[in-house]
Amino acid sequence: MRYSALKIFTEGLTGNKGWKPVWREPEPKKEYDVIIVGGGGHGLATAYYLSNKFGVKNVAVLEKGWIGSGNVGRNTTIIRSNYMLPGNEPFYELSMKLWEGLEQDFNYNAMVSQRGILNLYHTDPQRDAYVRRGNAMLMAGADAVLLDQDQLREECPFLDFDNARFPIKGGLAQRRGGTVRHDAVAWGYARGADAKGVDIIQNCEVTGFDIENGVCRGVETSKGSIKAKKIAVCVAGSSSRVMAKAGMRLPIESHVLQAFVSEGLKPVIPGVITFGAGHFYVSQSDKGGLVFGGDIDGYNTYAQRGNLPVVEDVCEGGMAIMPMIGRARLLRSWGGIMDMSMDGSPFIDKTHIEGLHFNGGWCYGGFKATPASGYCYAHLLAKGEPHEVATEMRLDRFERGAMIDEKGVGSQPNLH
Amino acid sequence: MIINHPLLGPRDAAEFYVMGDADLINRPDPDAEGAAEAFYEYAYLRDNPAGEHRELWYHEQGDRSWLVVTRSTLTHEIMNVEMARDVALAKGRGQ
Amino acid sequence: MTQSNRIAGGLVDRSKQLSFTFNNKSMTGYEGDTLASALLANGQRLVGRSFKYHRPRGIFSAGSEEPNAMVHLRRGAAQEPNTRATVAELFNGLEATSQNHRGSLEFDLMSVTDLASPFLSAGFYYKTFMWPKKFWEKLYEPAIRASAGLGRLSMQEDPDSYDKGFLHCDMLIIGAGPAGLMAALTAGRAGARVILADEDHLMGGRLNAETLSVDDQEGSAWAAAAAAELDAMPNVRLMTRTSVYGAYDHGVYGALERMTDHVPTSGGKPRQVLWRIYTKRAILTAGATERSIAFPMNDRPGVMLAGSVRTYVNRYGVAPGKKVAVFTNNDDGWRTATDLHAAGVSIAAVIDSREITPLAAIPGALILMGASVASTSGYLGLKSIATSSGVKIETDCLAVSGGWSPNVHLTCHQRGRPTWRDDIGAFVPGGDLPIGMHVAGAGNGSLALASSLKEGANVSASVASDLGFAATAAFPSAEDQSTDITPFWHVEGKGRAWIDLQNDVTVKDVKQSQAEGFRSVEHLKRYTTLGMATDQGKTSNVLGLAIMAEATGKSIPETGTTIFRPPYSPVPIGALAGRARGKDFRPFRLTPSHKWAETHGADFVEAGAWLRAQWFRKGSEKGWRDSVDREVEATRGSVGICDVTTLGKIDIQGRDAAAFLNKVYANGFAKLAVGKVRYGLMMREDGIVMDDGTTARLRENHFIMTTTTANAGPVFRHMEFARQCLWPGMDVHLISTTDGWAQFAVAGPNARNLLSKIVDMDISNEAFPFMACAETTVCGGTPARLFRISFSGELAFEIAVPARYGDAMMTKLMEAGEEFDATPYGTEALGVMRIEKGHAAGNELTGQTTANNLGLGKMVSKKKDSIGNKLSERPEMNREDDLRLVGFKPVDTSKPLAAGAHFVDNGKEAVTKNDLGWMTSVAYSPELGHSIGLGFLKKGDQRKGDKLRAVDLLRGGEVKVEVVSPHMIDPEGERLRA
Amino acid sequence: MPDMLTAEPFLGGYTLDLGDVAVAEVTDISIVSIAMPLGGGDALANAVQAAWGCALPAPRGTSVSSDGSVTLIFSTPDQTLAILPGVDGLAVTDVAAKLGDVGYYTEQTDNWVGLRASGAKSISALERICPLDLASMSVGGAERTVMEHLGVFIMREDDERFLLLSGSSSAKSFLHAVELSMRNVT
Repeated sequence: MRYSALKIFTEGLTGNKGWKPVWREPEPKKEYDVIIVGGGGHGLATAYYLSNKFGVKNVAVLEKGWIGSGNVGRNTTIIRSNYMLPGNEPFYELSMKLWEGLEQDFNYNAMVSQRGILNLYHTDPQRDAYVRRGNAMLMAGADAVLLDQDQLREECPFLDFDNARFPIKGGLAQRRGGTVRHDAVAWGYARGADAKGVDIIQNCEVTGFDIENGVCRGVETSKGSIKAKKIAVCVAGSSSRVMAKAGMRLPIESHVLQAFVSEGLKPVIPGVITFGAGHFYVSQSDKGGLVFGGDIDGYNTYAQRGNLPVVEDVCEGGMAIMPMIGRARLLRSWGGIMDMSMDGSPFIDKTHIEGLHFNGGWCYGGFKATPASGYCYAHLLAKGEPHEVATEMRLDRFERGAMIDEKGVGSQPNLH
Repeated sequence: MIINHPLLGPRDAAEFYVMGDADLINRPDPDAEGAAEAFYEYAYLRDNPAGEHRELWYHEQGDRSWLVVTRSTLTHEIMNVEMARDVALAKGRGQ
Repeated sequence: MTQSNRIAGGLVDRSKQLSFTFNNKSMTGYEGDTLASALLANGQRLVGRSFKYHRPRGIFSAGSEEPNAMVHLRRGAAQEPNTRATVAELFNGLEATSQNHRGSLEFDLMSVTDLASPFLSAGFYYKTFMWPKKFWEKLYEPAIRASAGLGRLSMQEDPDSYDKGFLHCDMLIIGAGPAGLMAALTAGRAGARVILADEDHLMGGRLNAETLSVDDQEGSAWAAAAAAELDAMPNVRLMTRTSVYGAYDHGVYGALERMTDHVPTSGGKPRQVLWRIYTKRAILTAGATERSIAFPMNDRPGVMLAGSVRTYVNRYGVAPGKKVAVFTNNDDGWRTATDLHAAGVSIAAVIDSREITPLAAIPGALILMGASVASTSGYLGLKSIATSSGVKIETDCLAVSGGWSPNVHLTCHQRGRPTWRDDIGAFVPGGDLPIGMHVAGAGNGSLALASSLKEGANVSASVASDLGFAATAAFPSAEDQSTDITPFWHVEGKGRAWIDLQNDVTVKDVKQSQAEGFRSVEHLKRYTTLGMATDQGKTSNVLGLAIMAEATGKSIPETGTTIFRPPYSPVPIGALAGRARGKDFRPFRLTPSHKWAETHGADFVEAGAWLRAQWFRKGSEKGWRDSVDREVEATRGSVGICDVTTLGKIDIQGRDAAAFLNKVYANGFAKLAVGKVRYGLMMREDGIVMDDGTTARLRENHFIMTTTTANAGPVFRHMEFARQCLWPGMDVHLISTTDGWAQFAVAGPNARNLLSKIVDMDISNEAFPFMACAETTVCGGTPARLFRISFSGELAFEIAVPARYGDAMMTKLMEAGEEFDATPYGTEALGVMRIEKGHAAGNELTGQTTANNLGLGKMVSKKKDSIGNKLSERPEMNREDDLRLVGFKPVDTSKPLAAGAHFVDNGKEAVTKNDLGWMTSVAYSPELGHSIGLGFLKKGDQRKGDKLRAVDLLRGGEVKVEVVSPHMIDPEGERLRA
Repeated sequence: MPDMLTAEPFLGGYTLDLGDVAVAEVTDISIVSIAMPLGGGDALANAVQAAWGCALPAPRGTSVSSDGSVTLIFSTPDQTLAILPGVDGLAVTDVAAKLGDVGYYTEQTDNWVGLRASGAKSISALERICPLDLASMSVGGAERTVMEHLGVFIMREDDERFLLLSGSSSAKSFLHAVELSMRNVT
């Protein structure tokens, strides 16, 4: 079913009774060319690009719960390609370009909204680091603008320029950054993959891998054994648990990132704003809620919930830069489980087990990466070699000493 | 969270700095065979269990002890708290 | 406007009349009113507009579950959006305005969206607004954003202050209704430390809203007496106006106490206090919330929850209508009819969906059993209803009861799942409560009064006994009113039937969601936005779930449950931030010479938590460069003084102190002589440089380590880890002395001449050579430490005195230096001189830097084991073509260099694949007379003399640079050894 | 020695009395940290007993010399903070001389600013910033914790009197935190 204004109009006139399921609910077949383990954003995007761009259509996506129940369903919806290191920046810029054409591509309005992202700086060394980063972005074909305090006052007059503990001196802006309606990304990819024949199987948990002599030939699931030529695990947040079933230990720890939304407000802030001297970033959703967050709680957890110190720390950061939000109320909090990797950067790679592939380690940056992650994973699965923008995202990089450490904090995941 | 410090009793986790897997105590012998591989695994690979996890917490705003806390990563329940120094000594670490 | 709907009775104080305005209309009410009860008393039924369709809406409930009656409270900077009129206590001079409409409340221009509602069904926006592509940000989205949202922020700084605090108790009791009061009395009498918190200003919960009696007293009187008894107990803390909003790990609860929201101004005191309550146990006695029934056009002002209607009558002495109808599926709904009748309010009809014998005869009221409401009329306020069988009833207030849902919210905060109870048609707390939490009363499904009181006492007695208190449960006498229910969720019929009033989610939306495959509860919520409004679905979630269950042909528990997340009710961001805003966001650390610097022209700069003098403005200097150039020239020309106290100082003592340093530093320390200082390079275990600094050996077993300012804490922690966890057999002890010693760098050719006048020892080059250290005195007896170290590259010393002498020391140094024109210098001049000398600092030590990158690879000793040694040997960290720290000068020396510029070879395009590195630090060197830079360059060590492009695309600049040695001044180090 | 430097208290000897609660800078103490050599606990304890007539303090506690002039605070499992009468210059020399070669000594006087909080509302004020259960803290009890991001030793000297030690570089911010707490409850 193609969506259009006309379709909405005709349905509206006939009582909205003609809408069909957005995806089928098939039973699993005995065998597929590719099985994607995990029906989150990245898994569904992988299925979409495999079936729509790489011609691989005999594909199943196995999801243990409901699709989109991973971090695509619980994040702060930000997209950006403002990375610094050559191992990352071209990849995220590919993602940004895919975002920009996504809705027309899959005929679903995911509300990709490029209202910009602004990283504030508060010291000269921080400005220098942003200049380094901004130049890296521009060299990779992304956009970046450095704003001084006067320009910032113009754009964000509500920031605390005059009384801040850490003075707001300027910012690095990426105008093409912004937000996307997160759930719609999962639904749009699912719909587009389903239309090409991909089987999306919900409530189907992978309980084991069928590995013999170093070759993976299928998976055991709560709905029986399923064979496949290639198995593609894509379960960020649960990566260690799932890959342990294949006997692998990963350079990953699971941590919770909390996020918050305020009550609905009339438009307050233009795009995404991040605090450079504390833990706070914020955007405003189309419904009017301020969507904000900060740092991970810091302890290993799979519990999808966090604790008060971080809630308070984040709100302190918010009040530190925009004290006009004091009377807005925090409405709801939630927690997502992050695959925190040892250098803060992800993996899209084959494993040492033939046929078994791994995509994970997205830390708290997985949402923005969804299109490129799906595209590059599909590329790896279809062609057997990494896409040119994902050549550094290898599992063996720590053994070689080729870390992609944007923050420079080393092998301690809770610091990334 | 509240951590029941072996010497000081229940303390708010806000007084602590958390570092991660207590396996970091088991720094490999740099002179042993395969030390390069052992150091790579030590520094980078983690069990990351869903369930009981032994982890290092530092009482930075307290008595500056490093503690080994055994905690569930599913419920956050804390089963045991030990002085990391005692754990290290028990593992035979010394000079 | 007169209080036309005020009737007799209630708990308001009629001797205290208060005036207030709503949309600038003056009205009056009484102390004890909420804004909602006062509005109803004044006959104001229309109070707001809905989120999506801008439908006219009135007051729906009498508590924090309110979805409709949200207003702007107060004016100007204090304007507070989305305040529920049902919980805002009335005060004299209160100003409220309605929100979410364009034009007046009565004639909202945005209500055209209501006419388009057939085209705005669930998820419509995912299917359109995609063409043309550019129109989304420019046209569609701004329009959507302007019409969405609810209240408006003032856009000014919140004028109130907030505070936080910590409380401790044996038992926290959440909710002071019948079960909560009994729980508190039981535990309090047993001697437990109890906190009883309730969001209301009046203890008693439903006892204040019902006509039920306890111990032969009116319920409200019994509650007041119980509260008074509790108040007199020293072991009990009563907290009214306090919402316990979240249950966190290990018995920590978050609570918000509203201190001044009920008075006109906060009078300079905190408006609200955010408490973290540490509990041994908690008893949740949070009561229950009534839910509605979905029937066509059930959203009109005047359609209210039945229990709330009688709250207004019984507690506030306000009749929400002149002629009230009741629509119920349970016995409790009948209490509204009987209570109102007893209070003299006319009852038009009682409509019960069940085919049972009427529970009461109500004179003048039509009693319809097995009936339901199928339509309503009255755009801005209810005028009449019609039943499924076509009976039309004139009424201005329809009291609806769809049953009561226990307030299980806090039981879900650690992801516990409630379980369904068919007999009461509601979810009750499941078995997986947060550890230490217990539940009692209506919140546990014990909806009737006597059982609620009893359960409160019993649960409390058992918890108190567990904690070692001798507690006995004693119960007052009370009746168990009937709460029988036959679930009935919605009425089929023409017209929209609302489930979620605020977000405008209707039965049709839920059915469409089912048809499109969004069948899991989470998909339903996300697709329709059900339960995502500011009331968090308190009145709508169960209803939505039930309708989804009907559509899928499953039972409610099979369909799923929704769980709740903190906070229970929304918490102001200002309160969660507390005091941490403006300059109080984080503490300041000040150097010992801060006061001196303030009075000598210093501009200060934030260096982490520290404030440091950045430069000292002198005389007619216009720009900072004038000051900095002068400070550098004066230092290199004669002598400069800089407060370097901020560098971390760690006192290291023990028999194994030297061996320990050998482990934590990459270079050797075992053989450092007593009285000497050595530069140390510290690595993380991953072989990346962590920090650098100098360490002095004062005595055989006593060292003083210095760290960079930024890493003082992390290095200390790292070394405690090494000491306790890696080498627990070493005798080594660490303690920070950073704050204890005021330390000053005295640098320049006249440094010795100056210091000789103050220091009580021979500091000639022979007696005290480069890299010497000593414990000494100054000024004839003040204890001091002296180090002959140099960051500036000049002949230099660092002199330290106990911090309380720091201010005097600074003054003394300046006095003694007067003859040499001694010049204080700040961090900027410090930075210039270190760049001239090629010393790495924060811009270079980014946590991504290897010793090789810094050109210090040879310092990493291969002869010993030290932290980071092994992993620094990995192949990618030892590539010959890796980045190296080198110096740069502009080919055209009149051009300034730019930090952050990237290096590209001449003739190559500035794209990622040609990226050779970047400029880390730049400065203007007064001595060299041009701009200089440090930077990381691929194969930099092999490219001295090469000319490259330094490209700053971001700021549109490009400079041709020449690669030079990083040691740009006095490369042989002759000055510092002089 | 006319030339010797003069000491300046970090808060200029600040005092504030709000009736129910008061705060004053403590300027008459010296502080020395005593570290216990590995395996040398008994020797140190004996020396302390001999010098001051008291034991080393237990966790969460203090120990007072027989003449009342020295208070020892448990600081870490192998370190004790000795609070002694204020002296010019360094106190560490005296302590080292008195106890001898049984410990490692570090001057700490200037690392800390001392505040004394007192009055009927001292707990009400301090509970705004202190996460510890002060009502349950016994007189003579001492703990280290964090208040408003600052590390603090807190010692209960009497029912309504607490000694607080926090980093001297952040003395002003610490005083501000304590004073604001007091103003917020009075």
